[in-house]
Amino acid sequence: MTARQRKYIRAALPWLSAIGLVVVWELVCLLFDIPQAILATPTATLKALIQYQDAIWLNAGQTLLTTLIGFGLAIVFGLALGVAIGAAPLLYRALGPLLIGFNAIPKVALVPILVMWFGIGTVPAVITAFLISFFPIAVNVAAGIATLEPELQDVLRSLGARRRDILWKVGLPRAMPYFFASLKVAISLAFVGSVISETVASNHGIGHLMLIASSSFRTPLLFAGLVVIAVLGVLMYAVAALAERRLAHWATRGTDGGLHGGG
Amino acid sequence: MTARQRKYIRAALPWLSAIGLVVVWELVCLLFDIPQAILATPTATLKALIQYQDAIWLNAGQTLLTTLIGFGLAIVFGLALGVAIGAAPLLYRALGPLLIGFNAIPKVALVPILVMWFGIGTVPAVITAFLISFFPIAVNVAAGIATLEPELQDVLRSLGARRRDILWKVGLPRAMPYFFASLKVAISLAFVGSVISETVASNHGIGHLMLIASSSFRTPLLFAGLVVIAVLGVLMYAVAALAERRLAHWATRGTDGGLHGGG
Amino acid sequence: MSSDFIRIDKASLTYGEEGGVLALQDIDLTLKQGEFLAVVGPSGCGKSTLLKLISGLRPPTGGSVTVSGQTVTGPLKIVGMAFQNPTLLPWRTALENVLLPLEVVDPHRRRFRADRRTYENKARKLLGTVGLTGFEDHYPWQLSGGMQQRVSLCRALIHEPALLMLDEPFGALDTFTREELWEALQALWLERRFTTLLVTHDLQEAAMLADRIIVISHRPGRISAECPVSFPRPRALDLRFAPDFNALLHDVRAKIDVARQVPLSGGAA
Amino acid sequence: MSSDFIRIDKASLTYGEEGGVLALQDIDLTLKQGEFLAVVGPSGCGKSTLLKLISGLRPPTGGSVTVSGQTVTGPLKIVGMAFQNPTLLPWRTALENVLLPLEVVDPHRRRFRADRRTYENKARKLLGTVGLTGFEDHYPWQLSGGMQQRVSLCRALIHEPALLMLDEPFGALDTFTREELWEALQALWLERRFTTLLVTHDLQEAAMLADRIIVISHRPGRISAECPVSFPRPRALDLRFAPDFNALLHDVRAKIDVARQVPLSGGAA
Amino acid sequence: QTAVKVTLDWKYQGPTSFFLIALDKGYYKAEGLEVTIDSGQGSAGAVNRVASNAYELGFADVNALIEYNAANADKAIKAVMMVYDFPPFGVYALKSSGITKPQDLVGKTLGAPVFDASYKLFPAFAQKVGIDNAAVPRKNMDPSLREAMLVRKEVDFISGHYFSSVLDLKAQGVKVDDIVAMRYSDFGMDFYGNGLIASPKIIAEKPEAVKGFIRATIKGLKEMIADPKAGITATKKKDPLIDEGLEAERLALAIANNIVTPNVKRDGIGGVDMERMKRAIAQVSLAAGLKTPPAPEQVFDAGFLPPAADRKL
Ligand SMILES: Nc1ncnc2c1ncn2[C@@H]1O[C@H](COP(=O)(O)OP(=O)(O)OP(=O)(O)O)[C@@H](O)[C@H]1O
Ligand SMILES: Nc1ncnc2c1ncn2[C@@H]1O[C@H](COP(=O)(O)OP(=O)(O)OP(=O)(O)O)[C@@H](O)[C@H]1O
Ligand SMILES: Cc1ncc(C[n+]2csc(CCO)c2C)c(N)n1
Ligand SMILES: [Mg+2]
Ligand SMILES: [Mg+2]
Repeated sequence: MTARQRKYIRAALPWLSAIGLVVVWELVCLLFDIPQAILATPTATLKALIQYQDAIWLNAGQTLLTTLIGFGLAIVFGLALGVAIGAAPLLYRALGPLLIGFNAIPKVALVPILVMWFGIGTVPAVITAFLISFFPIAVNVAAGIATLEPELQDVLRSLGARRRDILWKVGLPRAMPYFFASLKVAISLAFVGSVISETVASNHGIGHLMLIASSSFRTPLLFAGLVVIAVLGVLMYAVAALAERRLAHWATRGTDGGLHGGG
Repeated sequence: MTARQRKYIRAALPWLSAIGLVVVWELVCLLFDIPQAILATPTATLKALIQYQDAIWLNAGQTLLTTLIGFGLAIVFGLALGVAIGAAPLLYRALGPLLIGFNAIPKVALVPILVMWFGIGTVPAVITAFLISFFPIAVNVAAGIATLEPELQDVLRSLGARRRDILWKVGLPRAMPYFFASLKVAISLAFVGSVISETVASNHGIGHLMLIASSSFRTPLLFAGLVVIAVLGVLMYAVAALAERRLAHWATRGTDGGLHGGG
Repeated sequence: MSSDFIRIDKASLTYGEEGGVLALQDIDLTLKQGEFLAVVGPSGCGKSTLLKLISGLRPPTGGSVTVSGQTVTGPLKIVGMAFQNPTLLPWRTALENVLLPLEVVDPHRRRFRADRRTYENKARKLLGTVGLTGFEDHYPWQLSGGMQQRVSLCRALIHEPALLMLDEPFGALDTFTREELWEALQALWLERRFTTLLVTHDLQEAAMLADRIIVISHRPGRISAECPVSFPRPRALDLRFAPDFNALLHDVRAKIDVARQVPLSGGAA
Repeated sequence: MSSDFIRIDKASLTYGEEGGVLALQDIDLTLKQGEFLAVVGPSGCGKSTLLKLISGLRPPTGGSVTVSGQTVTGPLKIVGMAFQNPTLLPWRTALENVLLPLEVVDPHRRRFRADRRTYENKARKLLGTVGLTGFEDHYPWQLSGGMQQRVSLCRALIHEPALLMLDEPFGALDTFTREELWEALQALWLERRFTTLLVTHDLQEAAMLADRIIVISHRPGRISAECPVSFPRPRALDLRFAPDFNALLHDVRAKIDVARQVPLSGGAA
Repeated sequence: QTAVKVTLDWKYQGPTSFFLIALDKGYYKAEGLEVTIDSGQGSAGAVNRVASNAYELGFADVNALIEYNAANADKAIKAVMMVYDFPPFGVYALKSSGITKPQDLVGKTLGAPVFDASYKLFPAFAQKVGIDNAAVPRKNMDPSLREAMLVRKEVDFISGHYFSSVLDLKAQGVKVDDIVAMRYSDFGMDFYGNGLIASPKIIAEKPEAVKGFIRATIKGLKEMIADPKAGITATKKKDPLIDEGLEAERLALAIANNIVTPNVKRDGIGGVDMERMKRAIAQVSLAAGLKTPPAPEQVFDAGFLPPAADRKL
């Protein structure tokens, strides 16, 4: 296999597996004779995607917007919180259990409270997306900082660096691989957050669209909504992956990332 | 401050912050004039906890059980998947986007499909808990393995070790700090998963209890349910933290875990 | 000002809880400002620990450490340190690693953004003196062991610290490179007269560079001997062939032999 | 069986894509089974790279490497290697680090579980010979630099490999410890006659231990000289004071000086 | 013994307690049926569960069934017994809003979840009472928010099940006198409410089981009407978490308004008037914009009901 062939295969792989999934999905529908009302076939879903494309574009735009704002907040706040609890063990002890407990609560239960404060629509969705996705970021950043090798820390300490400098010069860079791992989880959760908030209280967004679809037995439209969210999630992740390649390439410097065994 | 005093403070901190939260909660209820129907006060919640304790114990047991089974599956499968995609970059390229896309989908939308196969009750809850919580584990384990230093890998390679040995002797140990970070996220998500599945399709569990509470306008009972989930989440996490201290202590070997600045 | 820049009083250091490894015991040591001290002793005797103690990276578990009149309670701000392992930051290139102290230490940090170009040139020049021209933009893992060590040395020097601590800085270098760097370091020291502590296993190196050599004994580390080195400066490489130079080496060697006490095969904690 | 255990044919190695650092160029080298080869040369010339090439950790970008008749395409299974940095696994104690090869390499891995006690005793004994009794249960970061290096050495020896590769294994050790370990290594080699490659900057060390010394030139690394070392074995430490020993050192030193070619201050890539 | 799985449209509540009476008292067993009754998550969900053969029988809103059948004409599911002769549909406002009659709704905001039957049928109601459906803005929200939003005046009126919304408003501290309730049935709408639906599979393979199930259910239904307390007891037994007082109240409302209607008193329980069903289908089709409305025979099959005499109260 030449290097060029290998490159083509690499580029084609995600598409191949996506196509594979669609085929399996269609086959499952056929073989198990699953009623369309429960699980739409890919063909039907595609039809719905085309038929309702206007509504889908509009609602997808709304969901993407709320998700991105919520996710942006989650990055800022998650990083800050992660740094704080990663760098200060006492803070971690104080806040850790609260955060874990808070996170075990389904966020959908909190949407009504948010609606009370902020009304129906975009704001609760943004906040839900934020609430659901900041935690993985904070946890991973904290782990990255807490596992900072004392030897690297000493490099800065020996210069008499302040805590802030240590954080900035070694804590955060060291935590970058952790941070980017968390983004994969957080971006998907952010979509989940805004979509469930839209199902609870909104006149817009993919969540709203899915609710309408399911209540009027338009299962293909429901699945079109799911597909749209999935695609948006992947697109957003691709952006994050790009950032990762620029900011944390040093961490995956193995020959080409994988494990290589002997004989 | 003597070492002993510091120890007491450390032990007391989580409780102090929990108490702080309760006080804030009570104050918010008072100051913002939020209707009891939407946000119960801590006092009312406590009353509900006591009044319905029998039902709560029973349903908490159910939820804990389903969550633990789902979480157990998520650990096994998440570790396996994480190892696979962490060690094989091509597999990662093939499956990564699918997994991200799948994860952006609110799992609650899949429960009806599960009900179709498994009926309502424990099985869909277990599967939902599993589906929602394996991804953070897989992502983090993969990141831990992908960022394995080539130098450590070479130690094993120079012995002619097989891939499996490399994984087992350096890949996995190196990924442990990542793995344990992901458990914090995964255990909370597992609770979310089983609870939302119970609200959609079950006659048991805290999710069911919360739905009954909300459909009979007993908001304090609803919040009692939320508190129970949070407490269960914290307890489960404490177990995971114990395991972490035994298995990944080497990674947090800094003077006492935090960052220490100069002057 | 030129008296007792560093004063260590009956300092001890135990690693871990009580009952842990007693690395240093009852260390008494004073250094004048501008003095060049070499520290030698068997492996594991506590040389690196001594540097950490003085720089404030580790607090003593007994006794006290004073630097320029102030008791050391935390890391000092006047130190340039080359650790025994190069410990370069893997996300920074060689040049960026060398620039690190300038981004952190006063007064450079304030000027750093404005004068980045100037500082970069300074760092490039310094990397050039240690033979690393052309490798400024390599990441640490793209450098050989000896190259990493040289980058680490540059990082210790770049901000012109008043107190320089070098922990076996030339250990991974071949004889020629090493000798060139001796001369470079000596020239720099003669120019700036920073107080220097040099940990080394190479007695020639110690005798070539230092004003005084202390020998630390096998665990628990104590100062078991002290030898002044009085050859005039600048010292040329030829000095190595002088009889009193070799006599000194012999003397120190004998003292280390005594300091080892416990033979290898029974070297328990 | 005692001819051409290792054969390197016009091997080159470039790091990175084309246009990267050419670390080794046109290396031709053969080693007989049981031979003890020392590799010297200026810092960054490609000594560590040569070891990685032979052990199969890095494939050559040109030419070929053959070990016991087989072209090397991936890591070999007969190697014991002590890397330039100790690279101990931080989640394992010193003892567990030393036991690692036994858990991995045939035939030990199959016996390991059953014979754990025996193997542990063997590892403890080995750690004892390098002076680390009492530190078996310490984690790597609780050891001094030299101690880590000694653990790494034990890890390379424990499974009695047929091919031993040592990359500056004594660099962080004091003279006495170093000399003791020379003797220990020599005794072991005399007993088992494993083929050995030793990278070192210490010419005494090379002359003391090796059958042959090769000098690698400044980048791109080529073999610029070869000196056979023919002192009879066992070689005692006194040998260092023998005139032909010092003549040899002088000779090698001169050859390295030639090999350096490019002076330090202009040592570009 | 034939195993039969039944899904409710919602949690175990007062109005559905007749199933539990029949189950509890062994009426199903007596018919040779091994019945499990599971709670549900809305009528649409119940229809889907039956459609997927996960459940053989279900308790669901016939109007949802009409919509389902319109979308899946080839796999139509039939109701085999009617329970809510009048549906509990309606819209509700607070006196303080000044709304007293349907005409006042023009320009006022309607709050409800999109899947709420009353909400979905509102366009038909609007047409019937002669107001412009498009002149009523909507805000969508979860049922749990609906009444609170009305009280907070975030919306001007809400739609929902009468026996849910009124009780919820009371729980929020609204006096019954302050509630303006407009039940669709009071305005001459012909909708039917919830009934028992059966999967084509059980209809084809075990028609006797369906008949037996209906017989037993009617027995339970009669007992519930005669003694609502027995229903609450059976429900409590199934789910100890229910609020007995609340469910008793809900059940009383359901019996009085939805189950024991003039039609039922005249014709007995369980049956439908096919002419009325035709009109109902037309109204639903109008409200939901169905292009191919199902025929009444596709929606209801009276062939499994016992003779009318046995269904008389
Ligand atoms: N972090 C630590 N925790 C516990 N023990 C430690 C730690 N660091 C060092 N020690 C112990 O302290 C002693 C002195 O270590 P130190 O690193 O100062 O030795 P050294 O003189 O620098 O040796 P070398 O020449 O081998 O570098 C050793 O016995 C070592 O095991
Ligand atoms: N992973 C790598 N990527 C790119 N370049 C590398 C890499 N490893 C080594 N090099 C380059 O290859 C050359 C030879 O390196 P090598 O480590 O073999 O030197 P060495 O002879 O062992 O030096 P030293 O005595 O300093 O350890 C150096 O110029 C180095 O910059
Ligand atoms: C998710 C959901 N499912 C069903 C209904 C309809 N509904 C509301 S109350 C009730 C039964 C009696 O209270 C029924 C069937 C809803 N509103 N929300
Ligand atoms: Mg040291
Ligand atoms: Mg090297």
